[in-house]
Amino acid sequence: MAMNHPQGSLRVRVLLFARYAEVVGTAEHEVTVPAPATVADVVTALRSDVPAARILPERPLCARNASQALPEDAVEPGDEIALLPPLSGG
Amino acid sequence: MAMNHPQGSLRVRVLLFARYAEVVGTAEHEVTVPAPATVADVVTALRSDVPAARILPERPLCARNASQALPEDAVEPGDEIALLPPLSGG
Amino acid sequence: MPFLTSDPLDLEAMVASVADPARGALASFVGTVRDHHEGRVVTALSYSAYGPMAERVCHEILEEAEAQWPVRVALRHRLGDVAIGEAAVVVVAAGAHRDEAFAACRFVIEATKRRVPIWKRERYVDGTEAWVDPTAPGGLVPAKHPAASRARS
Amino acid sequence: MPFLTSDPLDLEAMVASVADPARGALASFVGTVRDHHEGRVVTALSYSAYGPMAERVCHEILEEAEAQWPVRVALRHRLGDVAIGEAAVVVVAAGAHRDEAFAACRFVIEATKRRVPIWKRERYVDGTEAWVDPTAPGGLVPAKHPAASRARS
Repeated sequence: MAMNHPQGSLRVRVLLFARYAEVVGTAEHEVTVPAPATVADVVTALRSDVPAARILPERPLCARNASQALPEDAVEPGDEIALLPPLSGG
Repeated sequence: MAMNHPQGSLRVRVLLFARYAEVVGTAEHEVTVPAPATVADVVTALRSDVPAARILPERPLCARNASQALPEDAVEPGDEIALLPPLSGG
Repeated sequence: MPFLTSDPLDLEAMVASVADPARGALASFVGTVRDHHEGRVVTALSYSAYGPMAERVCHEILEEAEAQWPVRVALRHRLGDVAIGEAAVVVVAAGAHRDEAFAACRFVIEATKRRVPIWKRERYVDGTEAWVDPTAPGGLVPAKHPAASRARS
Repeated sequence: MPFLTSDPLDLEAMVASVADPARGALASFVGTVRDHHEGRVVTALSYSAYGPMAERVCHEILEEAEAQWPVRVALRHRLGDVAIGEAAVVVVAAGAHRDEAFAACRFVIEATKRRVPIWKRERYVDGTEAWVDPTAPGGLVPAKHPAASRARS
């Protein structure tokens, strides 16, 4: 999967929801980060790739492949990292 | 109201419900008790008037005119005294 | 509208009767007729009541709930024969917040069971019947057979 | 059946889905859309979600409830536009006894609000909109106007 990427880096899909999608102006963005990488590295990469993303919190609530994740959790190539605004269902 | 009764006595209607009506064989009975009388006196009068009523507890849950009553509560002529088996609604 | 009724209970209609755009939290309780009790197979069930007192006590319970919490509450209880699986009692409490809706709903069902003069008579698969009596050993007191009971009165 | 749906929620159908002659106690919670929030008049409301995660978390919450209490629980939450007064979320817990039905129902609604990735956007009578955000001062963060938002994407 990582063959079409530079050696030692990995590509992940970032999903944005609700207010985060609104302020960044997109619901989805792909980022490339040096391997090994954590969820926090993906957030940092998004913030440097997309100027509008700098308005997001530095440590938003995140999910990795649809499960809640901590900033220090490792990411794998092809992962889906979601940035979740404070929940308000119900 | 007490004019058709002996001086110094009063007549009240006793209501029986559920198992009490079943074991006594009637849902309603009139008793005459010497005045002044209490709810407990009415129960005692019922038990002596109606042999089948002796199977009832000596101090059943009672209501006077559709409000819960204590054994020592006074009764007035024309009152409706209800004997209530342990409640099992819901 | 009386609290006691021989008609099937309508949860949606009761929800609608207390719902309101200012009260976004509705807590409900539905008590249905179970097919087992104390290890016996129940085939039929009927409720009787001291009607005027039961109506008054239900009204008091709702007044107490609505005085204690900022809620509106609906309460209805079946009378007469109720089929297995049907609702025997329904409580719906509507408030602006979950805490008060749940607290009021729970209060009303507990108070209804404890204070409203209603009696339950069960019939079992073997044809016998019993009065439900929480104070009796096993929670039941055998009833006379309905035919025998009718013959006496 | 998905937990998230764009269709109106059907309380009676959810009650029927967990009711059972052995489970006589059904506790329900219905959360409806209120017409006021933080002192503002709400005219419309819409929910969005991270669908796959929301479905998974709802499933986990029900498994936790059914492991903790002897109950069966139904849960559904609306997505998209929901009119004032309509149900946004419904929980029904069925057990043999009131305690477990109420406890499970309460657990599931609290866990749903805390853990399921769903977001609420409100529109007010003055035409402005806001994201509901329990962590923000006043519980709201102003949203861009929907037209402006559409123009950007």
